Amino acid sequence: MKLRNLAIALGLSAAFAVTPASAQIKLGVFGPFTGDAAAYGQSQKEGVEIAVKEVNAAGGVLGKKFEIVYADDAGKPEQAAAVALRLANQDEVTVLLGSISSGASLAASQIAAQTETPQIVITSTAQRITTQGNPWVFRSTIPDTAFAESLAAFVAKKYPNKKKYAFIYVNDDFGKGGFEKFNAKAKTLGMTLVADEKYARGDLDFTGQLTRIRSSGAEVLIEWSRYAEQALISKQKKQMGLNIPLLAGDGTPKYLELAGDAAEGVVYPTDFAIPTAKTAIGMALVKSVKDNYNRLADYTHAQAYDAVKLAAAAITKAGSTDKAKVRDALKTVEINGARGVFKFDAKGDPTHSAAMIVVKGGKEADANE
Amino acid sequence: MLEVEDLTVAYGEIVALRGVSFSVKRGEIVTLIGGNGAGKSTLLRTISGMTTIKRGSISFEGTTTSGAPVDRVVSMGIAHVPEGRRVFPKLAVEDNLIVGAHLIASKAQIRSDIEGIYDTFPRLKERRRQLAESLSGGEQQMLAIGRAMMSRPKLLLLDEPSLGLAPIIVEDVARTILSLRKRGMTILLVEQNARVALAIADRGYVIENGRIVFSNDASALRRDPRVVESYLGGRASADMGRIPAVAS
Amino acid sequence: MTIAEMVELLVGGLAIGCIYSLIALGLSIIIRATGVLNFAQGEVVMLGAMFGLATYRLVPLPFPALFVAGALFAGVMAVIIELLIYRTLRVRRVPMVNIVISTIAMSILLQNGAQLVWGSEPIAYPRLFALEGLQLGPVRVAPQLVWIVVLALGMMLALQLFLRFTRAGLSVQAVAQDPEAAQLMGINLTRAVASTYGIAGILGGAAGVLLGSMFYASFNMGFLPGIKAFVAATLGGLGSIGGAMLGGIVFGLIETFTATSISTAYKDAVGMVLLIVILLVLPQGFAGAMRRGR
Amino acid sequence: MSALLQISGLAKRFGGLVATDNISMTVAHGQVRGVIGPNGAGKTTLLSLIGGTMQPSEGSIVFDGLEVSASPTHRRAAMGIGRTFQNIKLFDSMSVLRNVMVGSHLRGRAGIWGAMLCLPSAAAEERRLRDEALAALQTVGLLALAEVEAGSLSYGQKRLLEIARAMASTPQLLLLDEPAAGLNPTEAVALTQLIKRISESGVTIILVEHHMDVIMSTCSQISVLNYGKLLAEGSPSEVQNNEQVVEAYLGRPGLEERLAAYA
Amino acid sequence: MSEPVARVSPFAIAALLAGLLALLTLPLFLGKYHLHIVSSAMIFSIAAVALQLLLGFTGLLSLGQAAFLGVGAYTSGLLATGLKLPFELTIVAAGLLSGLSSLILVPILRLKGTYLGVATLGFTIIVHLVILNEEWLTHGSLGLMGIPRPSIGPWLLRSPAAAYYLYLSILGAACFVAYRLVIGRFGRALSAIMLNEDAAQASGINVTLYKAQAFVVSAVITGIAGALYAHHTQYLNPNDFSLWRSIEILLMVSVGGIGSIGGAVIGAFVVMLLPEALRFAAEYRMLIFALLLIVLMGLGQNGIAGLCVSAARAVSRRASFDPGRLERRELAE
Repeated sequence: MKLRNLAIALGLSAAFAVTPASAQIKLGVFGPFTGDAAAYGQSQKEGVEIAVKEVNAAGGVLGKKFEIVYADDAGKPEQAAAVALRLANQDEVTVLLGSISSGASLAASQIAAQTETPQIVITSTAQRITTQGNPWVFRSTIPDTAFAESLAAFVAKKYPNKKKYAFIYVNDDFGKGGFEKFNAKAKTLGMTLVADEKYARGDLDFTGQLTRIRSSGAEVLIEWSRYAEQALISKQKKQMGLNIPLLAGDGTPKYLELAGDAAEGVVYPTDFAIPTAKTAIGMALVKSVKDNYNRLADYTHAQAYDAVKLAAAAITKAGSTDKAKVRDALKTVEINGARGVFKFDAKGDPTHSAAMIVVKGGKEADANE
Repeated sequence: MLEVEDLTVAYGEIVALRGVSFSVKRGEIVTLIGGNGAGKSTLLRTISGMTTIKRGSISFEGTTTSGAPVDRVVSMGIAHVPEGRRVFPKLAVEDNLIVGAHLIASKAQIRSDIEGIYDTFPRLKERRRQLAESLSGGEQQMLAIGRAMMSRPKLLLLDEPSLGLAPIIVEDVARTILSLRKRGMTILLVEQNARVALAIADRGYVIENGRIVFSNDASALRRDPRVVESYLGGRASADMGRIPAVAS
Repeated sequence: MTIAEMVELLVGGLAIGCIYSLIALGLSIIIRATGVLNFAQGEVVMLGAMFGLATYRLVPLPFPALFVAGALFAGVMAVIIELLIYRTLRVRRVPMVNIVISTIAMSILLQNGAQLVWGSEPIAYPRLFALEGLQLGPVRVAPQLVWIVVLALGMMLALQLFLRFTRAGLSVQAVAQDPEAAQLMGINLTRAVASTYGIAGILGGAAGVLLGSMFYASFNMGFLPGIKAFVAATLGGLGSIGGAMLGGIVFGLIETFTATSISTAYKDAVGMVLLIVILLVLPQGFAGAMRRGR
Repeated sequence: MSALLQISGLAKRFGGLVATDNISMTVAHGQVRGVIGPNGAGKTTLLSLIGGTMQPSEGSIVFDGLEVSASPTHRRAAMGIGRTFQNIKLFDSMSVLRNVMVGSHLRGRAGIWGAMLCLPSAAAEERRLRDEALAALQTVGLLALAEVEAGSLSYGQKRLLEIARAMASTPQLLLLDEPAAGLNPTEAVALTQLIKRISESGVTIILVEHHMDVIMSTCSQISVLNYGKLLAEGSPSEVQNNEQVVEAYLGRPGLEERLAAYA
Repeated sequence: MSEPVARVSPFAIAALLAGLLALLTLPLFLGKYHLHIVSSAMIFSIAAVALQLLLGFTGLLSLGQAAFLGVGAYTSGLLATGLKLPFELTIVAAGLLSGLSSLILVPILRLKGTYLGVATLGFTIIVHLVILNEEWLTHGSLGLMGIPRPSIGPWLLRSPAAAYYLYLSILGAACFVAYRLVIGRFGRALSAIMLNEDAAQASGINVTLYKAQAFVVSAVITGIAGALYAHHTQYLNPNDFSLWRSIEILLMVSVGGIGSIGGAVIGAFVVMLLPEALRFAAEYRMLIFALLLIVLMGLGQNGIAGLCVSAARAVSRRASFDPGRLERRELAE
């Protein structure tokens, strides 16, 4: 019975997982298509699809079409490692694209190194992903360092007299990264941290933290969360009558929707947003997302889109699907992406910087205008 | 009133009743006596629709009840006082009675029935606001019977009403059963305490290993040597518990 | 901490606690009636929130009406699930543990189903209350919190009145205490158990609308509150109505005050340590203590 | 005869409820002590206090010269107190033999290491325990059913098995809680004889029972409890003729005649 | 006459041999990816066997297994990355530390049923938060990277197949220990506690001691499984050891069949591999998984093991065996 179950299980997965060898170039796209972070996974899928369609419509790469192999990691590191292994080994993809959360991306990066497959991380901002000394890993998003430094610089410029800041962040790699990087930069700008509060993912009630922040005498509140929690923090802050400026580490159109008028005036850095998408490619992507999926484009769309374009450019440059050659090509390739001219630095991070968004009249606007 | 015909019941592979047939006439007290595991309780549970029948039929006042769900059986006028009393421990005495009247629609009728029960069992009236679990064993038995009466039954099934009660309380319960009969209730009584059962019943059936082995008038059964030997502890005339039955 | 802050936190903790209480009550009455620990109760909460939202999109009703609509819808869903799944299993006389495991499966099923239907992004609730808090002297209280406390307490009171003073309520209690004896009173067990799930669903759905209006609605919003309510129900004494209410409120207050005065990082851990300590002293929760005290 | 068990001033209260109140009792070596009384008189509570499943609110229990009222149940079992339960507590899904072997737990030594390391001493001990258990089953007449699941036994057999299990630990004092409840008269006779045999082998017995035939034919001394208090104590004939006992518990003779008159 | 539990039916022997043969030859047929997930399933089988010891043979509902898994995994991972200790040492340390941490919980073992479940669930949440927040020790939410693959002595278990055989032999050892513990005097005492605590005490069984022993053994085995997990995935994240993991291990045991060691292994394989096998169904896969779970539970058997036993019984009845005998051979439920 045990044997039979196993045979059925394996048989099934083999039947559906192994695709016949084809004249196509495979991209392994993995991310949280189910589970808590599935909203990001959805954007990732859409961004990839738009880019692949464009590449294939333009005749493909090296005369071959791109084929996407999706794999769901549910946002879990352990599953990300497993699916990365499957994509690299079983499906023999040329490039791995994923994942969303830093834990998943990190776990998968071990597999990327083991199987010697180039990996382009989509939205994971943890600095460590590119500083682990893993030559196979590249990243489409700018790292938390860049976001945090941009935001700190913005605060210093906008509120030169408000030196006391409080920080609230989600207690995971994302929030932690933002917290540390921001502090490092803020220190050099002469700002002092008067309260730091963290919370666990999935928390809904932040009044405890906000109460402590209120009594700390902070003049500015910096917040580093995903958009859902960010919306709640914005709302609860307003409810409590805590009227200090709020600057956040993340933001999407969805944030505005959830926070309603509590989002008014909030500033956040972004890798890509509609009002700051000033390149032709960026504007075209916004339109494609709207036309195809009836949604507002967010940074995950852009990061996934650019990642596909980078892979295409690198394979073209390498002239083959040899994974080592593709990796070497990725190091030097330069494209015009949704976020402008895109190339990797020595670590494998993008070289462009973050844009700043302010919420004005219930809409995203360029904060530097 | 109640006709049971060739009844066979099995739990999985264990046969609990084999071809049992008997009847109860209006106004009678009929008792089923037999040892533990003889199938007495199963028989009552089957009549009230709690177990499924393998073969045979049950009819009540000419209508077939076999296969009907429990609530239908109750609505036809059969009330079952289960073994071990099973009052609702966390409900007040009066609330137990109200639940007993689940199928009665009229509130006024329920009210007057409750008063009727209190007349029969003044102890229950005294304790109407107490939780049922705080009653003594005898009081709980009274409550269980009273609760069953609330559905205005025509036939009362009593399962081991004397179980675990002290001898003097057993006597009280026996008197209660007799007084119910005086008021026209028909009663099917399952008892292990054959002495009490045969003292108050009109007729009796002896059940062993899921079969009815013999039956007769209660007074005749009291003298039947087979009954005396197995169920009355050897001396038919002996009073309960007074004299050691086994002289070894 | 100032007195004003204390009061504010108290109201916040009370609001969260009331929501836990509602969910815990649902868990408790199901345990009482069927012995089943319903892991899918959190997902019923989610359904309530989603249905409340759907109703608002159809007809923008005022909040109390929305509350009722979400609660009723969730109740209906809970009854359907009970009749379709759990009852089928019960009729087949499967072991109790199988039913409990199938509620875990149901939780997975409802979460993933909701994700397919409503997507994976959180959905904002309409703004039904003024966002600015009411200023009462030095104390600032969000009107929403007041609504939540009032509606939740009202719901609990209604449940108590129903269980104690209506015949249907007494029947539900009877089934919980002794299903077999209740059946012998002519109570239809199938209907009684279904209505128990219905009541639990209404309570859960109500909690869902409250949670949704306080935060937002999303496919996985029920899981954590469900687990916390489960802990609260245990703290109160499994199967006890009063215990569940008390347990939920105590748990909500512990959570809020821990976050403010001890540690935000270990907010849940402090609650759990307290839980373990309380269970060591009172192995049957608060209800066990009350029973012993009597 | 010296006292094996000496109870003095024993009380147990649950909240405001008094289950047993100031009970004192001396049970001599080899005695069969009957305990009777109406339901709720505190008989089972008394057995639980002696057996250790409940701790007394007041008073002392001296067993074999040692104060045991604070010792846990398993320690008292090790000292030689065995018991059966009013509402039969068997290990239903175990075989009859395995049930008895649990009873002989105290007669073995093999622990977690013996089990994990497959020590030969553990295997030998296991064989010895099995043989002893089989012998115990033979005594109560259940040998033929050794491999049957305990849950599928008849009521009477379950009662016997419970006694066999309690005897497997070779107790000095055996507490029997209503062993005849639910037995038919024939089975009750067999039980009476079994109790006598056990008593003859030198085991002291405390017997809680409603079945008067069993009580009267086995006990040398009887204690009558009522409302948690000791109402009377004495030989069977003394107790039967005690007016208070008749009033509170036994009931007056002529039941059938009275009922017939009432009807 | 022999102890009933010690006798095994020819069906069970045949199934066992077939299963063993399959497990031994599996690496010959599987690719790297499949070997990876089968290895994961094997590691979780060890954890499931450990829970089975508690749930199926002692009647203790523990939702604290994720915590022990986490303690084991982090102990092993930190010793291997920080102190560069060899695998043999880290895995022993993982078992020991996990066992030690379980000693803290011994006082709560007197709780019954769901109350124990909730208290141990609390422990899982506490340990998860400690792993998450004590960054100086565990690297917190960033996770622990670069854990070496398992290696024994001078022989590095470089190939996934070699590691697979290592996991297989540890699974075998865990099953053997569990089997030895549930038969004989020790196991009888555990079953007695599970079936009726009062009667067990009255028979002289020190309930607290036996429960504690079973609990610690289970924690040690789970800790070892955690260590294997750390070396197998080479990356640890606090969220690997959240409450859901405990529920997952509980699912494994109940799917496999409560009270059967083999069932725990089968259950772990099903719960780990079925969602993998259902990947073709994309976002519907967990939906299908849940439906299959409900159907399995609706069959009314004690998990897959129960299903196999009924099937074997049906076959043997047809082959005119005495069905009663088979029934008696089953391990206590």
